[in-house]
Amino acid sequence: MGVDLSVDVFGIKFRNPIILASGPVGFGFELMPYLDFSNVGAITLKTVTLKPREGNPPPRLVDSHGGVINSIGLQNPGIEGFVEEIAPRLKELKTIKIGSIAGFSMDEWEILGEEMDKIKEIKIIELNLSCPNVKGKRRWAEDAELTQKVVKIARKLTNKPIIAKLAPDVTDIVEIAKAAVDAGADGLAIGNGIQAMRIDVETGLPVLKLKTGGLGGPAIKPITLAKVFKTREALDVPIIGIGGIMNWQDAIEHAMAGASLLGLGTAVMVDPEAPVRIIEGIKAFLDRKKIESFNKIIGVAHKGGLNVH
Amino acid sequence: MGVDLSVDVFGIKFRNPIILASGPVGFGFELMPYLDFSNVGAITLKTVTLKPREGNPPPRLVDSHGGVINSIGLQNPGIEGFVEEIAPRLKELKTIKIGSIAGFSMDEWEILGEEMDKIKEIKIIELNLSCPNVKGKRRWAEDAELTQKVVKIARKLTNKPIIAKLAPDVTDIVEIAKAAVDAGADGLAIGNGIQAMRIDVETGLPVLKLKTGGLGGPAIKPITLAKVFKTREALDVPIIGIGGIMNWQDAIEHAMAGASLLGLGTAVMVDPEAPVRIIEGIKAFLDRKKIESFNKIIGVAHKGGLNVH
Amino acid sequence: MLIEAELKEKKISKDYGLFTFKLYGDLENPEAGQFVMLKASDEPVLAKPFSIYSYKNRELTLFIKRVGRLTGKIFSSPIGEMFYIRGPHGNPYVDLIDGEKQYILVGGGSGIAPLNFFSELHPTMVYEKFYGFKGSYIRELFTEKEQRNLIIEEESGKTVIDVLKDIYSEEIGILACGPVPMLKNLPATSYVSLEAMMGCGIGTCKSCAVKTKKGVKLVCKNGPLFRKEEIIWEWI
Amino acid sequence: MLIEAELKEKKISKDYGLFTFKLYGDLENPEAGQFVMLKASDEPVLAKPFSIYSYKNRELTLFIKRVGRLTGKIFSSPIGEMFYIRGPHGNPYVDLIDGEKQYILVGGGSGIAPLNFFSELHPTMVYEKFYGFKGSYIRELFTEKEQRNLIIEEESGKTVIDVLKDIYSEEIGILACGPVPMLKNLPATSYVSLEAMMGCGIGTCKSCAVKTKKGVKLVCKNGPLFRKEEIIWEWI
Ligand SMILES: Cc1cc2nc3c(=O)[nH]c(=O)nc-3n(C[C@H](O)[C@H](O)[C@H](O)COP(=O)(O)OP(=O)(O)OC[C@H]3O[C@@H](n4cnc5c(N)ncnc54)[C@H](O)[C@@H]3O)c2cc1C
Ligand SMILES: Cc1cc2nc3c(=O)[nH]c(=O)nc-3n(C[C@H](O)[C@H](O)[C@H](O)COP(=O)(O)OP(=O)(O)OC[C@H]3O[C@@H](n4cnc5c(N)ncnc54)[C@H](O)[C@@H]3O)c2cc1C
Ligand SMILES: Cc1cc2nc3c(=O)[nH]c(=O)nc-3n(C[C@H](O)[C@H](O)[C@H](O)COP(=O)(O)O)c2cc1C
Ligand SMILES: Cc1cc2nc3c(=O)[nH]c(=O)nc-3n(C[C@H](O)[C@H](O)[C@H](O)COP(=O)(O)O)c2cc1C
Ligand code: FES
Ligand code: FES
Repeated sequence: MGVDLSVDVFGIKFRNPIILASGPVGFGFELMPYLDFSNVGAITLKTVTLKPREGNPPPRLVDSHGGVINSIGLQNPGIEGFVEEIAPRLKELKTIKIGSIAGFSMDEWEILGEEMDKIKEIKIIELNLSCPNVKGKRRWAEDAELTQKVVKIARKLTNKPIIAKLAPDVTDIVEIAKAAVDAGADGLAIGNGIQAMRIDVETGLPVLKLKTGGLGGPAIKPITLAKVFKTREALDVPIIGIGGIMNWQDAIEHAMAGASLLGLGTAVMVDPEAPVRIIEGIKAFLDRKKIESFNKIIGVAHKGGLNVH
Repeated sequence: MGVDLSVDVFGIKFRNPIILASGPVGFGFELMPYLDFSNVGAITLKTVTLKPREGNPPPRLVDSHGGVINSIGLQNPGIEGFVEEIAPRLKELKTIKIGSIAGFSMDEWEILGEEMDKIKEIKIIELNLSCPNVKGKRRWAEDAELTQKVVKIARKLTNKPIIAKLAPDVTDIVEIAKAAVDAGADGLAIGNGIQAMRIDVETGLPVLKLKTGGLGGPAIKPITLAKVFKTREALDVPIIGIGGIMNWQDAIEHAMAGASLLGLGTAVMVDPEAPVRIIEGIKAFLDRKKIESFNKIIGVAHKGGLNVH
Repeated sequence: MLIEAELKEKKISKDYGLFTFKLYGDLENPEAGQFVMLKASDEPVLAKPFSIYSYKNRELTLFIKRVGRLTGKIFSSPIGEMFYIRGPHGNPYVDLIDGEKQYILVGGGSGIAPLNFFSELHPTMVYEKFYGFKGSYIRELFTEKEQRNLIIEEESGKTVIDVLKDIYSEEIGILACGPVPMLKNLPATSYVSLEAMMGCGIGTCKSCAVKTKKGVKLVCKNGPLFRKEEIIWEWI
Repeated sequence: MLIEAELKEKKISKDYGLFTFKLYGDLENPEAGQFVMLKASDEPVLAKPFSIYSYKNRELTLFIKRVGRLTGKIFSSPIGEMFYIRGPHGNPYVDLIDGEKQYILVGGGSGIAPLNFFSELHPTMVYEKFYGFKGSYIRELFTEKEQRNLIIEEESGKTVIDVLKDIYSEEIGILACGPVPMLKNLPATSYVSLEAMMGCGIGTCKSCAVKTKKGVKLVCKNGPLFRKEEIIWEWI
C-alpha cells in the first residue's frame, strides 16, 4: 500500500517527516557515504555563528544512562567560512536544507540573518536560541522578550520561513513559544538539549571541561514530548519535535503529541542509518493501522486518539 | 577503617547521608520487612494534604528509557487521618522522620504547618512546592514570589527546620532557591520529578490518565545534578540532592556537586534494599580514597576536586 | 532482597514463552497468586510483576507474553543472561477465597500463569480449568495432557466465557485471571486477579490503585485477587 | 550500517580481556589503526570506539580494558549476547606514516590493540614491539611467543619508555598508542594514536576535537594518528 509520508508545512513539501537536527551531523558531507539524503525530509545544518569558533576544550561529550551530554560549543567556521566553503557545496545534499544560526548580540543576529537569507540552497532559517553550551551566556530562549526581539530582527531580514529553536528546560515553554510566534516565527523546534552534567567520582571534577552540557537521547524524550504536547495545546503552529527520538515509536509519539516534523540528533550520531530505519518503521505502522497518510496522526493525542477517526 | 558517614545539618545529626525521598516509600511501614530503618539517615514521609486524596485514576505509572513517570497525585489520608492513624505509629520507624506537606492555598499551608509542628516524632518539615501531578494547578516552585510566601507562612508556625522541595524543571532554580532561603527555609530539596509524558502509539492517547507525570530515575540524574551544582555555587545552604540516585557513584556525584543529604526515590521503589547497597558503596569508596569523613567530599567539585585536599 | 536469576531455559511460541530461571537465593514459601518483581540489569530500570507459574528447588518458571521493553528483552536474551527478582509479593489466592469451595480456573493469555501454580499446589480445589488463547500456535508450549485445558478460539470459535456458560453453576467458585474484557464477562461473584502498572509491588508507592466499593485499594498489597462485584470497573 | 555482532569467545584476566565477535556482515578492508564503533542493544545509548585487534572471516577480535559502563557490560555478558558495530572508521596508520621506515610499536594497556593488527598486516614494517602493562596477570591473555613483547612493570621495574630509550635511534620510527602520560614521554617525531570521547566516529559531531599546531582537528576524521610534535598537549 502506498502510505503518504509527505508533510506540507511552511509552504514547503517535505518528502517525509524525518529531518536531521542541527549539530550531530555537522554540514552533512561526512555523512554522505552512510546516508542517502534523498531519504530524509530535510537536514538542519550545524549552527553557524558570526565568527569562527573552535569550540570548547575537551572532553566535550560524555554519556549518561539513557543519554549523551555534549558541550561542543558551536565549533564552526563562522558565517564567512560558511558562505565561502560550505554554501557552494550544499547542492550535493539531496534534500531540503535548513540553515541554523546563533548570534551573541542583536547585531550579530542581523548579519547572520542577512547572510543566510542570501544563500539560495537554504530554504528555511532556524534560529538557535537555546544552545546550552556557550560559556557565560544565558540562553535567549530563557526569556520571552529576548526571544521576541531576535525573531523580530530575523523576520525583517528574510522572507524565508523562520523556525525558533527553543529550550525545553524552561518553566513555561508556552510563554516563550507565543513570543516567538507573535514576533513572526513560522514554526518552533522543541527542543535543544537539556542542561546537565556529570562528575567524575575519581577526581571530584565535572567530566566536561565546560562543566555542564546539553543532554540529548532517550532520557529526555518524555520531557520534550510533554513540551511539544503543551505547546501544541496552546498554539496552532508547525512544530519540529526533537528529543530522544531513537526509533519509530518515539517518532510516532512526538507526532501524536503534535509535531509535524521529527528531528533526530543523538540517534543519527549513534547510527547514521537511523533515519532510514525510523522511516521504514513509521511506514509499517501506518500500513498496519490502515492510515493512509502521516498527516492524519499529527496531534491525535489532543483529539481523542486514533480510534476516533 | 572507620569511615565517618554522619552528616550534621539543621542542627541534627544524620547517621549517614542516605535518606528516603517522599512518596515511593509511603509512610514506610510496608517497607519495614525489607529495610532496617536504622540503616538510613532519615525517611521523608509521603506528602500529606489537608483533605484525604484518593489520587489520580490509573494508569498512574509508566516507565521510559532510564526512568519512571508517575502521576500518583498525592494519594494520602489527609492531615486528620495522618495525625490520627499514622503519627502515633511513627516511633516504629527507627530513623529521623521528615514530614512532607502540600497545600493548595495559603490557608491550607497554614493548617498543615501547624499540625505537622505539633507531631513530636517529626523533626523536620518539608514543603512540597513542586508536585508535578496535581491537575490544573501550577506548581508553587515555578514562581519565586509564591515560594517565598509559602515558606514565610511555614516559618512563622514552626521552629523545626524547614526544607523547601523545589522543581528541577524551571528556568532559573537559583532564583527560586534564593527566595525560599530568604523567607527562612533551612534547606532545599532538589528536586522533584520532571514533567514528562508518554503516548501509547497503539491508541494515540497519553499512557497516564492524567496525561503528564513526574519523571524520576537515572534519566534525570545529570539534570538535577546540574541544578544542585548551580544552586550550591550561588547559595551556602544545606541541599538534599534527589534525582536518579541508583548507585553509590550517583550518590557521590550529587555530594560532590554540593548535596549534604542524598534522597532516593525510584531506587528504593525498585529495590527496597538499595539504601543499604549504596551506603556500603559510599563507605568502600571513601575507604579506598582514604577519606575519613563523608563531609569532606560535599561540594568538592566546586573546590578543585579531590586531589586538592 | 534482590535475588540473582539466571536464565536457564526458554521455550517460545510467537509472543508467548515459558522461561525458567535459576535463582541464587530462595523464594520463601511462594503461593499461587503471588508474583515476583523481575528486573533487567540495566534497562528497563523498573522491576515488573510476573505471577509464579511454577517454583521448585530454586527454579522459577514464568509464563510470559511479549508486550514491551522488558518482556521483549527476556525473549531475546541468550541463556545465561542475568536478571534480578524479589518476592514473593501479593497475597496467596488461598488466603482470599472461600477454602471450602471448588473452583473453575478461568485463564486468558498470560493470566494462566498463577492458575497453573494454583492447580499444582491445590489440585483438590480445582473443579475444572479453561485456558483461553487466540491461536493454535500456543499448543507447542504445553504437554499433551496440559493441552486438554486449552480453549483456542481459532480452533473452536469459542472463548473461555462461552465454554464456562455451559457448565457454570452457583456452588462452584470461579477464579479468573486474564484480560479485562474477559474478567468483565464473568459472574459477579467470581474472584478476579487484576493487573496494574506497579512500581514497588509491596504497597508503598500507590501506583497500582484500583477503585472498589470500599475505596481505593492496591493490587499489590490488597490483591491481586478481588471479588468481581467489588470493583469499580470504570476506573480501570 | 550497523552490523550485528554476536559475542563468541571471551578470555578475561582481571580488567583486560580479548573478545571475539561473529559479525553478521562484512567490515570492508579493515586496516590497522582503524576502529569500530560498538554499541550495546540498550545501554549505554552511545556507540564507543574500539581499535581492531584482529579481523578474519567476519570474526572480529577486540582487546578491551574494563573502565566503565559499556566495557563493564561486555565483560559480564554471556556468550551469545548481541552487540552492534559499524566501521571501520578512522584512517589506516599506513596512510599517515612514512612507508619507507621501520617502526618500533610502543603500546600501553588497551593501546596495544591497533599495534597488534598492524604487526599482523605489516610485519615487515615492524622493527620491534614493546607492549607495556602494570601486572603479570596480563600474561595469561597471550601465547608464549606473544609474551616476549610484554614489558611488565611489576616484573622488571621498567616501563616501555625505559626500554625504548635503550634502543631508540633516529632512523627508526615510533608508532605508539596508550595512555597520555606515556605518549608525552616519547620523542617529538613519534606518531601517536590518540583517544577521545567520540559521538559519531565519522567526523560530523565534533566531539573528538584535538588541538594541533594547524588548528582544531578531529581524532576520528583526521586521526587517530598524529605527529607528537603537532599536538597542543595542554588542551587534552
Ligand atoms: C500481579 C501481576 C502479575 C502479572 N503476571 C504476569 C505473568 O505471569 N505473565 C505476563 O506475561 N505478564 C504478567 N503481568 C503483566 C506484566 O507485568 C506486564 O506485561 C509487563 O510489566 C510488561 O512489561 P514490558 O516492559 O514488556 O512492557 P512495557 O514496555 O512497559 O509496556 C507494553 C504494554 O504493556 C502494558 N503494561 C505494562 N505494564 C503493565 C502491567 N504491570 N500490567 C498490565 N499491563 C502493563 C502497557 O500499557 C503497554 O501497552 C502481571 C502483572 C501483574 C500486575
Ligand atoms: C580511536 C579509539 C580507539 C580505542 N580503542 C580501544 C581499544 O582497542 N580497547 C579499549 O579497551 N579501549 C579503546 N578505546 C577507549 C574506549 O573507547 C573507552 O574505554 C570506552 O569508550 C569506555 O566506555 P565505557 O562505557 O566502558 O566507559 P565510560 O563509562 O564511558 O567511562 C569510564 C571512563 O573511561 C573514560 N572514557 C570514556 N570514553 C572514553 C574514550 N572514548 N576515550 C578515552 N577515555 C574514555 C571516561 O573518562 C571515564 O573515566 C579507544 C578509544 C578511541 C578513541
Ligand atoms: C554533538 C551535538 C551537537 C549539537 N550541536 C547543535 C547545534 O550546533 N545547534 C543546535 O541547534 N543544536 C545542536 N545540538 C542539539 C540537537 O540538535 C538536539 O536538539 C538535541 O541533541 C536533542 O535531540 P536528541 O535527543 O535527538 O539528541 C547538538 C547535539 C549534539 C548531540
Ligand atoms: C511513586 C512516586 C511517588 C512520589 N510521591 C511524592 C510525594 O508524595 N511527594 C514528593 O515530594 N515527591 C514525591 N515523589 C518524587 C520523589 O520524591 C523524587 O523527588 C523524584 O522521584 C525524583 O527522584 P528519583 O529520581 O530518585 O526517583 C514521588 C515519586 C514517585 C516515583
Ligand atoms: S505497586 Fe507500589 S503500591 Fe502497589
Ligand atoms: S566522533 Fe564525531 S567528529 Fe569525531
